[in-house]
Amino acid sequence: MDKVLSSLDEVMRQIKDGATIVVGGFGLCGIPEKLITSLRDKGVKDLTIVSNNCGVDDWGLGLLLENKQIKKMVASYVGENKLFEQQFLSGELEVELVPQGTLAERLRAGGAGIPAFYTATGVGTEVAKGKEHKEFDGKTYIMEKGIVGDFAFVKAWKADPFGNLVYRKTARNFNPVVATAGKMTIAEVEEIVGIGELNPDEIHTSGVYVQKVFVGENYEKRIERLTTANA
Amino acid sequence: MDKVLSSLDEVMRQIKDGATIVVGGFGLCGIPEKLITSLRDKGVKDLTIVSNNCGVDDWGLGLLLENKQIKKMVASYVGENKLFEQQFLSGELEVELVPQGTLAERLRAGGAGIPAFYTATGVGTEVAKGKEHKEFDGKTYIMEKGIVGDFAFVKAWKADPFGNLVYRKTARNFNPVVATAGKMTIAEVEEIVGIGELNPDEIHTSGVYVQKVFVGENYEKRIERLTTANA
Amino acid sequence: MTGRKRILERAVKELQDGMCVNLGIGMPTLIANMIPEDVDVMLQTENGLLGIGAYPKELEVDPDLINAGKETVTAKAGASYFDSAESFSMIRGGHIDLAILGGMEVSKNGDLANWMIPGKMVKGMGGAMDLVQGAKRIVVIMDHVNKHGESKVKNTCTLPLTGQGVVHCLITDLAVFHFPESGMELVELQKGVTLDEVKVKTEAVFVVSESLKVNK
Amino acid sequence: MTGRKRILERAVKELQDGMCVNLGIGMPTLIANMIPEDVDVMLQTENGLLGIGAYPKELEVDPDLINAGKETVTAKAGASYFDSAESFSMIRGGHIDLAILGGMEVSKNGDLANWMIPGKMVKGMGGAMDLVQGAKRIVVIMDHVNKHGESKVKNTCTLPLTGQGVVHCLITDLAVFHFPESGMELVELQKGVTLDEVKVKTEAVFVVSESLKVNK
Repeated sequence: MDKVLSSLDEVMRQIKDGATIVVGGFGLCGIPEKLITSLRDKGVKDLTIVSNNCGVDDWGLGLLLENKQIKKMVASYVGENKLFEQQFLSGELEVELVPQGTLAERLRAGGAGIPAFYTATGVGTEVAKGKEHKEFDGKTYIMEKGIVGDFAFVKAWKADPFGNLVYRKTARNFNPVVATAGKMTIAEVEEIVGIGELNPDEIHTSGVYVQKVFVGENYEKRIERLTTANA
Repeated sequence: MDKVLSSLDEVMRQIKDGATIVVGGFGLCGIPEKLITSLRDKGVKDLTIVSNNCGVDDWGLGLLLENKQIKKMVASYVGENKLFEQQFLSGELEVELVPQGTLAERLRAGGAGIPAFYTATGVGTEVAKGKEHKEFDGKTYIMEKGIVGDFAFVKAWKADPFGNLVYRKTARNFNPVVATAGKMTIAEVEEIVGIGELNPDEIHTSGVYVQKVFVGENYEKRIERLTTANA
Repeated sequence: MTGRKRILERAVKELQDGMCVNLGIGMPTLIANMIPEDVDVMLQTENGLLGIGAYPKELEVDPDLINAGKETVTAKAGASYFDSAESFSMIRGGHIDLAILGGMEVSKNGDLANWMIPGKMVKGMGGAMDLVQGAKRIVVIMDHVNKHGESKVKNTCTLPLTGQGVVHCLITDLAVFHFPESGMELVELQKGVTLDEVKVKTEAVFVVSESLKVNK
Repeated sequence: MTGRKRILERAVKELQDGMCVNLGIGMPTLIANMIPEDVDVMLQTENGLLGIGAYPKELEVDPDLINAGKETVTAKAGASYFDSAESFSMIRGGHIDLAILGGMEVSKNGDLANWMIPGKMVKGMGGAMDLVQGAKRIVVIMDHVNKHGESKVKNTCTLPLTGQGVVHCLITDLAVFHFPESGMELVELQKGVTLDEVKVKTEAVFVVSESLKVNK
């Protein structure tokens, strides 16, 4: 079972206008750089993108905004992005803001075959409007639904040919849940190792969730806020 | 933050008659041997035990049955245990059978602050009786509730003093979810390493979930079905 | 050839190269040893391993490495370990391509009963109810009739159900059935079995596929 | 001492040895650098790290290692990384002892508004709504009045809420309040602040604790 792609052309051809794509990363950390730029080059429109953030103006998912490919964005925080504001205010861009923990859990639920769950997050706020409320042990919760994307874009550190994935530090973030929540999951990685070279106890995402693997080169890994200790 | 215990006496003193204890392990693999035998010696009664299985007649949770300490057992499979059958048929033992995946998810939900979720597992079967049914996208699901124990008994391979845990092979099984689902979680391990010696990318259970750590010696690790390849 | 062997030899053909497969406890577990070398599959066991290998040699035996039937096993290259919640996320979430399970009764609308017999001690359903709802394709293997000669392929199951309308394919020692929405369909006769024999030994109403395959 | 410094110095006293703590983005993040050496806490950041260390030296900077404010950080001994679902399992499941968050408004019944101002571009709530519902103790730090001199401690929040009845402790440049079921209670006056000043600058109705502490 060799899932390694030599180029992204094949998977990009399968993505059509109007697709829903769930995308890993937190800020610019652990984002699938190559998949995003490839999708920008491909130019499909009217996408629904589910990701914690929407990149910055000239990098990450911001590239898709710049190219006006996104119809709807589902995210928890979009404050780093001026293009986002412009397109939202002009009505070009539809936005669904979801609390970060609820977003992570909705993706996990989607991947785990759980159509809905209850959480206290958002009770009594605008987030709860129109949602089913239910009491458990005298406390009120709201129902939130699982999310499954047509495609899932994942960035990992290492993979083997079966698609077992290992992440590095906080670049893990949403990637493991995103990997489970795509009908077709494509993982881009910095390094591919031979089958059996990853310790089975240390694999973060089992290859069962991954349909295709792509090895990217020259990762930019831009830093949003460089903070260092006083020398 | 040093959570390492020199003996189990202190935690055993906190466990009272009628407590609910969630216990890791699958069959006899990855069971908290020392905590179970210590609880047997302590002798508290009327326990509710939540664990995938109930040991065998003379080992694992079977020791608590033998000592008539269990009032109610929540499990997915109890077929390895004759004492279980006797106590169940005589009405001494109350039993709640839960599908294995639902049991794992109920423990995860309990640990994750999710009071309830929906699953298709059990729809149209005895498991669904008396449970709320709901349709999502034309398919029927039932509502299942999270489980939290007063205590959680976990077996891991290695720990550091903060309670970060690493499991080995399929001895992981229910232990990570059980670790999250106890008001007080006690992990017994085969080896303790210094703080910082576990690779933070390879920790399976964060110490945030673990209140106490105990290092056991001379693990029996009994095998239920020794199967070997033809020589 | 025994009926069991016929069932297993037919069942192994359900495994296709590249699949992730869960084999139930008991008879289905035996399929693992029959997979052709050119069919590369990853076997999942719900206690937390994808990539079951062969049974261990004596020196390889590891009490920390078992399958769902509590047998000692090994892990093959490319295997991964995970916890029980993750394991059933794979199953419930539709990431397992195929599950092959034993059966006590199957009904014409694809109901499966395989976990309890009223009056006998209840052992528990283990992961069976999750598997039948989650795996992409459910194949049930069982004898066509019980030891009293009564059909286990029923119009309605008499035993408590494991799942309703969940079976995609039933393989018995006599025949193979599919369960399209239009109703239960006989698609294959096992070697040496006649349509009449299947009709006589099947309680369930079924249609005969236009492309009925007669194995020889 | 500036108001901000007073707030931070009081807030750091909320951290007790052995706690796991989430510090919100902005002013709360500054608390990390003020923790006394004899108070051993593990700082959690919701993007997937428990055990934040100091900011990195230039050569240690790692783009794969950031906090929720997207700042480059380090990890200390005993740290662990995890995914976002696991991170919020910790938070939602009540495993984080304390969260210290910034506020725009706090009401007398412990409502918190800190995520949006109508008419301004909505940036999103990030993890704030999860934190206020999940962490065992919620401490809010903010200026007592806004730049127009208006009280941010309200009878009812005018801004959209982050959570209802979620605040356990409010620390401002003037005072500290608790929120028992009996109603909002003034428990401390910051150094040099009089009860009269607090009364004048607080819109919310509150009771004065019998054991009111006057910091000097």
